[in-house]
Amino acid sequence: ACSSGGREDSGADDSGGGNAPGSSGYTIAFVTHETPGDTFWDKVRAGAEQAAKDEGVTLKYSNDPDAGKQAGLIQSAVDAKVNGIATTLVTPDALAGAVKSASGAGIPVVGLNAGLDQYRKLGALMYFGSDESLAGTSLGKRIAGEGAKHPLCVIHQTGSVSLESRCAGVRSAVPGTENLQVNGADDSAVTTTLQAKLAQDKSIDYIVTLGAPIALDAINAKQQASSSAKLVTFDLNQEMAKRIKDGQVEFAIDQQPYVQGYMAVTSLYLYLKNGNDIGGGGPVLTGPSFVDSSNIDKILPFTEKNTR
Amino acid sequence: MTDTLAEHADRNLRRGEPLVELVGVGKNYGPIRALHGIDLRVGAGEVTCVLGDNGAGKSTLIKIISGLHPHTSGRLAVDGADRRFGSPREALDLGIATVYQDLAVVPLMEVWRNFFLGSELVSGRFPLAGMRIREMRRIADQELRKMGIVVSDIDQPIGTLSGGQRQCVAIARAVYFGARVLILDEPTAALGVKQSGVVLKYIAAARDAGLGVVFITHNPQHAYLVGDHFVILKRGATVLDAARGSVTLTDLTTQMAGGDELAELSRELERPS
Amino acid sequence: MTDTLAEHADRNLRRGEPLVELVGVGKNYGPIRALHGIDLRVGAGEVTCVLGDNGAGKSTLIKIISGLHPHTSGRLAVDGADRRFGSPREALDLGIATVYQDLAVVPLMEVWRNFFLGSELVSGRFPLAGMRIREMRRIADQELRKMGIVVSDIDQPIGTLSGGQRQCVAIARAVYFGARVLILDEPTAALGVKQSGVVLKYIAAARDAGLGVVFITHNPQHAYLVGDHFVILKRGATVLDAARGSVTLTDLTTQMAGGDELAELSRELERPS
Amino acid sequence: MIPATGQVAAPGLARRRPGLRLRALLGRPEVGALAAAIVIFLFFLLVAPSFRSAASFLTVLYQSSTIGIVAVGVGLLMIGGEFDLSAGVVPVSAGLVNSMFCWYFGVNLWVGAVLSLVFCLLVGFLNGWLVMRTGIPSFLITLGTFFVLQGANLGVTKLVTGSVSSRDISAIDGFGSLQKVFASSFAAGSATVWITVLWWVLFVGLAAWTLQRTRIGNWIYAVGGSAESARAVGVPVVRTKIGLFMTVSFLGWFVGMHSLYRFNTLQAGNGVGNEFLYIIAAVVGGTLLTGGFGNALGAAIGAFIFGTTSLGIVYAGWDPNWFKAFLGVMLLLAVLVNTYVKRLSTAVSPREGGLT
Amino acid sequence: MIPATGQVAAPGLARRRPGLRLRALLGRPEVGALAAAIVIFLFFLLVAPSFRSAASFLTVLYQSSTIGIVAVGVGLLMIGGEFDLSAGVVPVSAGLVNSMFCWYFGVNLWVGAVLSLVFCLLVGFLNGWLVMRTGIPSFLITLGTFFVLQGANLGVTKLVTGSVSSRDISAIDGFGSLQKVFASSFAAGSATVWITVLWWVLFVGLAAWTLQRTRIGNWIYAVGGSAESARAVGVPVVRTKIGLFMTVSFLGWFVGMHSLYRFNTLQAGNGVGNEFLYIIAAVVGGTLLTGGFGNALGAAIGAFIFGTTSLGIVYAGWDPNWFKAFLGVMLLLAVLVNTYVKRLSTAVSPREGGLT
Ligand SMILES: Nc1ncnc2c1ncn2[C@@H]1O[C@H](COP(=O)(O)OP(=O)(O)OP(=O)(O)O)[C@@H](O)[C@H]1O
Ligand SMILES: Nc1ncnc2c1ncn2[C@@H]1O[C@H](COP(=O)(O)OP(=O)(O)OP(=O)(O)O)[C@@H](O)[C@H]1O
Ligand SMILES: [Mg+2]
Ligand SMILES: [Mg+2]
Repeated sequence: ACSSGGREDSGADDSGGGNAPGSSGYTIAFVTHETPGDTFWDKVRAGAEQAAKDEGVTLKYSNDPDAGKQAGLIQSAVDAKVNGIATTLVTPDALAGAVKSASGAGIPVVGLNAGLDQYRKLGALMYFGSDESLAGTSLGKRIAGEGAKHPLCVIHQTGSVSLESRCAGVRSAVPGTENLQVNGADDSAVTTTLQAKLAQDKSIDYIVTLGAPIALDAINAKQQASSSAKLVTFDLNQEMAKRIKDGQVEFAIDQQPYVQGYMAVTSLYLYLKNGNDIGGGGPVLTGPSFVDSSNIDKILPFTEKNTR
Repeated sequence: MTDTLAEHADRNLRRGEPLVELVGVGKNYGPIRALHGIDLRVGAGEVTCVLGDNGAGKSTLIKIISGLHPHTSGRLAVDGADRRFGSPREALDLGIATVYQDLAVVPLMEVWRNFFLGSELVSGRFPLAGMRIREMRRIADQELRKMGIVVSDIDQPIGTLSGGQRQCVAIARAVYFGARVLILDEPTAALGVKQSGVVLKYIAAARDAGLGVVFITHNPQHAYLVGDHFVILKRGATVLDAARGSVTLTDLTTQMAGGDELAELSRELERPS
Repeated sequence: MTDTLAEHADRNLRRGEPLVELVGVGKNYGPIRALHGIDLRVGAGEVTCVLGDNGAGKSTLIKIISGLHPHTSGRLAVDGADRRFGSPREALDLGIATVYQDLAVVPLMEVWRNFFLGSELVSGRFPLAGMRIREMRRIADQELRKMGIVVSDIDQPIGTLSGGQRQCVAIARAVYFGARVLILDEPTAALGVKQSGVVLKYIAAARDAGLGVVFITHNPQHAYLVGDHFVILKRGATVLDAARGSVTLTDLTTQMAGGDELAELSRELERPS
Repeated sequence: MIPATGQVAAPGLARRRPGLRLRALLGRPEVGALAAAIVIFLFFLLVAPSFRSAASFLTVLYQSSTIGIVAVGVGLLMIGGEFDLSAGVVPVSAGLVNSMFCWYFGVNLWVGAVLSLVFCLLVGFLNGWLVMRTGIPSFLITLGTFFVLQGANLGVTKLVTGSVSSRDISAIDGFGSLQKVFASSFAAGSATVWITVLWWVLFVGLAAWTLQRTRIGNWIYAVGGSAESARAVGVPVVRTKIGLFMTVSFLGWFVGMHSLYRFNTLQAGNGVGNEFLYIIAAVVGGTLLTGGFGNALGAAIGAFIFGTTSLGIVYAGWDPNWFKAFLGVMLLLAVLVNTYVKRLSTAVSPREGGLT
Repeated sequence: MIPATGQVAAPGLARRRPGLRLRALLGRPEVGALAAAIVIFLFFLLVAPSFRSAASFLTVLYQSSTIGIVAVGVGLLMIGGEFDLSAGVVPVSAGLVNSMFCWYFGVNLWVGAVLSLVFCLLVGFLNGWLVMRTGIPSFLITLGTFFVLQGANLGVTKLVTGSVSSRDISAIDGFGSLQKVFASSFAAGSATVWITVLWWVLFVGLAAWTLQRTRIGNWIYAVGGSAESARAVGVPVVRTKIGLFMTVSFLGWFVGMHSLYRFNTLQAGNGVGNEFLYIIAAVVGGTLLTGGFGNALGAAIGAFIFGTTSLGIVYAGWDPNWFKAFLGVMLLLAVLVNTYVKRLSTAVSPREGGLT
């Protein structure tokens, strides 16, 4: 390399190891409500793929943010006669029919990421994840403890159930919470909208972003508006971890998406192979865990590998 | 098709009775004054020829009578009752059919659909009643043949016909649906000698069947062959309004061209043959 | 504008020299055979008139010469060299200018922009060089005035002009840009007597300036006034190809109408005046 | 009277030549689309083993029907020369009106369904009326409606239920019967047939009949091909166009009812972007964007192509990161096949024809 | 020669009447849009106290410029009678190509920027070439490109960086100078002026000049107004249209460079939906969807209206749940004002004119 700052050759593929793909003979469908290109889901998927590799499972990942279409994806997995289905349950009522048809066809279903309260009712066997409103509440409690009066919760996707419940969680702990809609597909739009909001309401003391890329835009906006509001966020990525390290972001709340993906696949594998039930009949919580200056040094290297 | 005319003509028409009357009619397109103070009377069994230079306002005049544009001043009476058409449908429903200068055809639609557009034959009164397609295709083909036009496929989009063929479709349509008044805006412009002759015969036949005809043309000979009444427009105003008895073809030509141009032209361009 | 013609004409034209030659040219539109086996010769200083019924293929023929549609069989030579035009630009670049039957104007654009479209006057060679707008407006206005057309605003969209006014713009444009060959498809169809006369004079002037002219018309009188050579088409094939010397106006009319229709018509429609 | 000279004409020329009938068939706008659909379908049969089952086929049909029902309306509207961008959110609004009204006031769901129908027809009427009244392009008017409905969906839902999705209504009276009508399914062998597929077939048939065989169809082509000419010959342009807008919102209402009674709850933010899919389906099926040309069956086939492609990629198990890229290539492929087949059959495309 | 009789004509009639000059001014397509922009702007000045500062105004300008730069190109293209749906993701592709190429191979960012430019121009060329070559509507062709690019953005990024966003490139050579060109800002009193605003002004000026004063502008109007007529009089239709597509992707590249050098990293999934905003801006600014009519300044004002509205609602502090509803109402308002002002000035709208 004749210029600095680029890729560093890391040599070995660090996700190595594992069995030959499909050596276990199991095919698992993994269905999420990801909006394509989201760093959070990228990690869920990375975890799932690593597990599939480790256990020799063939993984079929698919996603659609529209509840009806997600149900369709589950249905097509049933049509394809997969051995197990892992799915997010962010809109349990809408997915109930599809999940039931899977159970009816004798295909085990595992829930992840969202649907803590309803997964049993739908007939899913196990659950790995945090709970959006629980995560929101814990974040809210923490900033309330730090004296937050008027946080701004930034929703980057209109009408998203999971984002709305995060904000609702924050509000349940800090009643002064205000929501803001931004166009998450456009960084400059996010930045200017935040900038405008900060100019409009000087009393905002905390900015709560719901995704790591949005937090990076929020840093820009804060600078532009010379606001002294503190910035906290959901989810992690590499860039954001660095911002925690240099103190521009107070903390991030992490529900360990990699673990959600990894465990969902692994639990299905174990259930199919060995009849195991992980969690002992209850949900397995992967978060919320806080990432702040106290533990960032430990976590930073993992974010670079896209596993946290 | 001349028989078509006789068949479709309103039976209550009586020769000489005024069908359409315009008094002091004017029309502005925004800032542009296209017509002002026009008086015109279309009588049953009479052919009123409207002549005039390009841009004189002839098309504007007939657009008012056919309901395409409302007039901005003056009054328009049909069968003695004052009217102000909101749409061409209202005029059509009074039996006033028009051949527009730009033909008003829908290029992508089949010939027969264009022929019957707006006046389709249906097999029932409910909205989704089927059209009598076979009959419509037959009639369209037949009426076109009467004009000497044989399209190779009555199902081809009208946009693929030649200019004259399209003109013929528009004329045939108006003749077929015009029951009381027939308005023709330069119908023979794109036509060959033979087709022009057919159109002139239609006009005569319409007159004989008792219809009122408004005939716009640039050809004084054509006008004089069939006209009962001549109106010459110039820059939006009437400059001549005369009955057949009071003008000769030469008068007409002179008035229109502002001097007997064509004769002079023949002389000017004269060359050995 | 006759002076325009003399000014713009190519100085190397010599009377009688063949400019455009068609040998056995044919054209199919998909399944429809519009033309076949057409021979035509356009000589410098000569007017070739193409006549024929509606749908005979006249427009198709001139579209081939002007480069709008390529021919599907036969050969086309310009100045002796075989050509197969890929676009009208190529024909224009050889000094062949055309008035299309549907005029080829862009309705929403200003009159002067339409006049100069494709041949704009620019003040430099780089792509973003400004146009000499004032000059273009002046010339467009002037050339239209020469035809007796005074548009109230040379900046108004051409779509708001009357049919005849639009026709005049298209003719004025072709005359202005035609340096060697002028092709006119029914140029007088929408025109009044006065304007028709002007156009015929242009044709004569173009001939006298040494241009080759192809003149399509339905009016045998008009054709005979200026033509040196007459070609009659019928259903896509040539049925008559004669020099001025060998036909009379009556022959021509007879041939075109399939019988001297107009005279007969006059008799048929005859009425007291 | 005078025997018209013109009557003497070469006999038989207007008779259709033997080749013409086949050509006419091939020239129909939907034939190219059909060929494209078959090519795409065979392709996925080849590459995706799990695609080769009746169950998969029916899932594809179901998916296509949910797009296709509205797409047929949008296709008609586009043939009539107008756009409707609000078509994506109307189904959600329809469902929300029904669901929240009944949940809030605790009345029978049938009441809400009728109310919601009236609401949707009103939206369609308003779209059409504003377009015709103001002369503003429908693209802008319905863009406005789209935004207003999208905002209202969210705002009202939050106001009424406190969250961004409607409440579960499966316990309210009338649910069972409404579900039967809008969202039932029955088994056909190992596969499930959803009733929307049947409704879809019905609506397509109705639309095809209307377009080809009724005067209203004639008017639709005419107002799209040249509204001024249509008006000049007496076609009721305003009524026709308003009717088309109302048809689209009626079909939107229908799909909204299906979603509601299939999923019990609705997310207020959904539906955005679907308006686009409807337009895509119609255009892939051969509808001209500028109006005046197209076909109900074509729009249906367009929806089927879209459904097949988007699920086919899933069945084939291709990397979802590349999903859109595959989708794009498949769409282009479909359009190319469509165009190629049409070229084979006619020389004059509507793009070339018309002028000169 | 023969003195043409026609020369004798009422003198002075072609002179413009006194009222005409004002009317002509009012009749320009951008005047209505300008009036609408002023109304909307004043409205927010009135209702939103925090809107009344230079800083806010400049924020609005910045936001408008990021939409407006591409919108001007899209406006030109639409005047030329075509659509480009890939315009939304091209900026992201541009940034990703630059960023990932340089990061992966560790070369100077200028190299990547040039490479990315070439890439974008190629995309534009391909769009145009395919549209002209196949005769398929640009809506479909660019829809294909849109999907393909969207998928490739995600797929390639994942492949290269292992995640769905590009890596931080701020340490690579050339970053500083590129940032100066594409993403610098300077203080003007208490406010920040972003360089994109200046670029925007430049591009709008250039586009306006081209449209009004050059032969290329003439050709653009002509190919959009009637491609067949334009071809018949010798306008190079194919070259003109391909050039327009390339202009759009050039401007897309430019905005992509801005995002990259302002934000260092790019999300591979971004940009989707922006193609729509560009079209909205152009249409709100008075561009005719069917081509042949419109104006560069209009498109810029359209972008400004959109920027003002979307930020104004935030400055006003209105309920964010209703955001889209407000946006819809404001857009409709803008369009209504626009149409009303145009009506005042001319009787013939392009919708009515033309035929008959
Ligand atoms: N684009 C096209 N597609 C299919 N057929 C066409 C097309 N253009 C013309 N035709 C057919 O070719 C034949 C000749 O048409 P053309 O326009 O050359 O006639 P014309 O002699 O100019 O007639 P007119 O005097 O009426 O203008 C007609 O039968 C017409 O239907
Ligand atoms: N829609 C319109 N908007 C503005 N001006 C118009 C419109 N239609 C016609 N005009 C103007 O009105 C005048 C009369 O036009 P009209 O079409 O009635 O003339 P015409 O007598 O039919 O001419 P021609 O013989 O050439 O057809 C012309 O100056 C024309 O420019
Ligand atoms: Mg006229
Ligand atoms: Mg012709």
